[in-house]
Amino acid sequence: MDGGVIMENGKKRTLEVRWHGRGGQGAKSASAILAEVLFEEGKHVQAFPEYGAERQGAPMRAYNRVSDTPIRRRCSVENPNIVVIVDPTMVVSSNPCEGCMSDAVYVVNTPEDALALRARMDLSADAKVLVVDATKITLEELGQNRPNAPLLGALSHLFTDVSAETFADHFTKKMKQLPGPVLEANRRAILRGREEAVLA
Amino acid sequence: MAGINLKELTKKQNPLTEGHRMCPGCGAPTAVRQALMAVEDPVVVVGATGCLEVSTTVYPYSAWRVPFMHVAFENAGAGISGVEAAHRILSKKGVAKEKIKFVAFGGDGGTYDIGLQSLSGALERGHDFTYICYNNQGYMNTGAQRSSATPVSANATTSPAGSVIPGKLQRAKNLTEIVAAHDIPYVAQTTLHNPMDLITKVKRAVETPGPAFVNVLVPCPLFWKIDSADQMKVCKLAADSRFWPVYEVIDGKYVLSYNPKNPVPLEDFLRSQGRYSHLFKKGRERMDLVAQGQVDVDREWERLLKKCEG
Amino acid sequence: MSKPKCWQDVPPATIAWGASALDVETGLWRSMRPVLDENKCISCLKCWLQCPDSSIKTNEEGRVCGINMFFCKGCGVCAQVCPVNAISMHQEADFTGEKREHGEDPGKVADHVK
Amino acid sequence: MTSGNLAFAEAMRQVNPDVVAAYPITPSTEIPVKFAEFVANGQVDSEYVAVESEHSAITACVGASVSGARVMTASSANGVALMHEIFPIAAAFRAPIVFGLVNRSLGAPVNIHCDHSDSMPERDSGWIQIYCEDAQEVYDSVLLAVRLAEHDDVLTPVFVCQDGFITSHCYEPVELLSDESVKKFVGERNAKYPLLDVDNPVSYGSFTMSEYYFEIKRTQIEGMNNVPRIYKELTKELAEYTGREYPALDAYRAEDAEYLIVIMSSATGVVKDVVDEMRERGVKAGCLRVRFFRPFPAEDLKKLADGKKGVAVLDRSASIGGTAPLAAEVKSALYGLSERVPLQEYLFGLGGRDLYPRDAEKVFSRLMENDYSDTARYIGLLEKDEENGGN
Repeated sequence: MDGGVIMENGKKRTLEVRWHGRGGQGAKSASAILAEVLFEEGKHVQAFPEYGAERQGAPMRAYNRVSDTPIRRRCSVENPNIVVIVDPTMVVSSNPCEGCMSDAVYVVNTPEDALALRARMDLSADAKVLVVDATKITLEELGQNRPNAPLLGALSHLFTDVSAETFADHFTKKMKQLPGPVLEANRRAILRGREEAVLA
Repeated sequence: MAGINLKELTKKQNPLTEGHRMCPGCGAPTAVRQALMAVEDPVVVVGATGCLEVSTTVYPYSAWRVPFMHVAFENAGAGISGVEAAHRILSKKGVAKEKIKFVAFGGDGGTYDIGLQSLSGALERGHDFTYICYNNQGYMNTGAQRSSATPVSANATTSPAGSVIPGKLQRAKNLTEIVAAHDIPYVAQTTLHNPMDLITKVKRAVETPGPAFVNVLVPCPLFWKIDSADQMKVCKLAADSRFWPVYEVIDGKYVLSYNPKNPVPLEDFLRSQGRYSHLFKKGRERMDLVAQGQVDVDREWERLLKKCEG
Repeated sequence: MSKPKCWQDVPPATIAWGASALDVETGLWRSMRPVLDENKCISCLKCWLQCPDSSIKTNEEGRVCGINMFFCKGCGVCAQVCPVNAISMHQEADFTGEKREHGEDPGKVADHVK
Repeated sequence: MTSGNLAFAEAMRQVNPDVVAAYPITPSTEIPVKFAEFVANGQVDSEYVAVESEHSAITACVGASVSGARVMTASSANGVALMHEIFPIAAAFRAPIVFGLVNRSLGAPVNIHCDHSDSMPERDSGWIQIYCEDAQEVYDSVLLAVRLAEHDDVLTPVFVCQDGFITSHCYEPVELLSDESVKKFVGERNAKYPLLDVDNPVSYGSFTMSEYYFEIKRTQIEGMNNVPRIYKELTKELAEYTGREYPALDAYRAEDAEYLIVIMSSATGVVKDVVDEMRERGVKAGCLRVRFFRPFPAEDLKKLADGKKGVAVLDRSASIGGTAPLAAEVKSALYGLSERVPLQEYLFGLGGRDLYPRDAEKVFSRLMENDYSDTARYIGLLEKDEENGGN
């Protein structure tokens, strides 16, 4: 994907992200990793899931707030600017558009064609869809369905004031205890996520 | 035991409905369904706080077709005592039906640890109820913290397998024997290796007047780190390796329900679950702990056989 | 069963109506799906006995006649205990187009709380 | 002639509850002990469950109560504290349990005598709290509590509190009703969603996300809000049998008084005596005894305290680090008065120490001398006489 700026409104305002995933799929840790990455570039960040009776496979949600100014509010996110759908089977059932800003960007892990997906989700005119087949990428790079790394790569398009390298190097810097090849695979998965993301 | 006609059983509505929030492949709902399958009289269920209770009563929904009450974590025994006492007088007064069976469900945390005192009180007072412990060997609802039912060397989040301490150091408490020491009419221990075994044991427990106790080993796929489909396979290994002896104590008389013809080494059971994977890590194997585990299993088995002859 | 909309229509005490969870579509949890091959099935009921979610359907004569997709969580226990391999597991994604009856989404938090 | 404990037990015998689950603790032990005799001699039909701890006592009571049974029990001090976890659950289940709370100081140190440090921490549990002055009032209050707790608009468990030893063990004349009158007055319990109704199954004790917890609590608050109205009707109805009526706020010569002492339970007697003596000396003294601590009769108290020259509040329990419970309620009740009424807080009687007439006289005289201190004063405390007015 060309490096075009998607989010003009990324400036000087709190950006709110909502993740949709299933218990055990890593959406909660993905929101934490996103926060860590952005924190490295001086952003004020928050990452928190929706706590309740978490269960393996049960639909759940996690949230981020990202801002250039200190964040004080602690309530749940009601009108996200960015929605991330970790599990392709949840695109409809998770009711992703609920409360979203009209110009929200939906980052979706799915093999589906971006335009077809956009039609199926019947989004408002200035909403955007950023599609990446994260599952395929991680199966190829890591041998397991761990969609977080490619999704981070795709998300790097939305935080234009944070360099792609900061995203890509995150695992290598933060997860030193992991064996070299795994770190390398993660790095490739992030970069492929950034590369193969399709905007519609 | 009257023969159980499976076809007939499919007609009976189970006290536990669909729509509960247990994890896929969890052993607890399977245990509850099988336990109550062959109970003819109406049932009232009391639950201790735990996975089963939380997952079946997410307000405003309830996955119980029968009356259900949960009070707190440490008092399933006391709670059901109150219900059973109320029934004794209210049925005399004609306000409640004559024949109602009372069944309490608690996890190992709620039964071996925090709920032990109220269970012991209820047993000693001789209330007419059945207590079923769905034992997944850890506080799984809060994330696999260790309980006194967690087996030795198992990895649990409060007895983690570290480079210095290899998981839980203590052997699990033998609650079934502690309950048997209360000299109550019926005590049993089983798992999900053979549905008919559990179904008939609980039917007998419920139909035995006075207190009865059934300790059911149930796998937790998430924290035993097994595939959600492996529920019965792991239980069979538990029974066949004699890690979890399957037996009954009927009016004090010990009866072995299952004597595996060719028992499986404990190692096979341990290797089947990720919670023991630290014992088999390349280069840092702890076969000494595996061997000690086998010694424990064999010793407990001999002890049980003696009791069965006695 | 409709969710109470205000405190005035909350039933007294903390009571919930028996069996009200039958409205909850736990089938939304699946990422794998069991498929029953009726010709292979000998209706031994092993799957019915072991299913944690009571999702194996049986007919009047007590024979297995399908799997309830509204509730099935796709754990795969039925497939494993079946003695004749009449049940096979498939990716749920392969069935996305399928029409299905909808119930309350267990993951969805009521709007007044959001 | 009988004592507070035995009056409570006698009322229990006449009410003939379906289930009593209890555990012994001084000074309330006589209640379950006396009741066990009734059970053994077949004087009651109750199922008696002698449990292995107070925690199990209140839990068994909750189990029996939500099953549809009429349930009573009793305890004190650390026994009550051990039950703390279950009180809000009983209230949320709307289980109309009537609980004989025989006040005794909470450890440590261990002390078996009376103060209100065991019942006060339970004031936010959602239970109704009635504090009795003497054994007669205990007896009447049990009968009232059974009807109040089970009333459909209330459905809230009730603490009937009496002062340990001072009331529970003191022999004094108590007028008892006949068994028939009691049976007629209390009638039978008609439970709404009993657990034992297997044909209409319900689940108690759900897990509630933040979607409904707030609403369920609001329904409980509504039950408590209905208490004053329902209680007025019941105390009138009981008065037809006994000739005694017990308002939520016992105003003794308070309407025209200039100086008031606000107090609870058995120590009130001394204050009433001193009020009479001072009236003879031409001083307009009065006494307000708070009988209902939950729900607190703030409106009635505000009206009665309006325009007074001075008010003293005598708390028999401390809230270390904050304002004592009764004083906190009285001060907030008076907050709405257009004219500020000067008020002096006192702590007295912790650990069973008696209130004597000389203590009450000194309180009144300091009110009359307009001698107030911003901080609470202690009555009967052994204290070096510091310059800031000490005692």
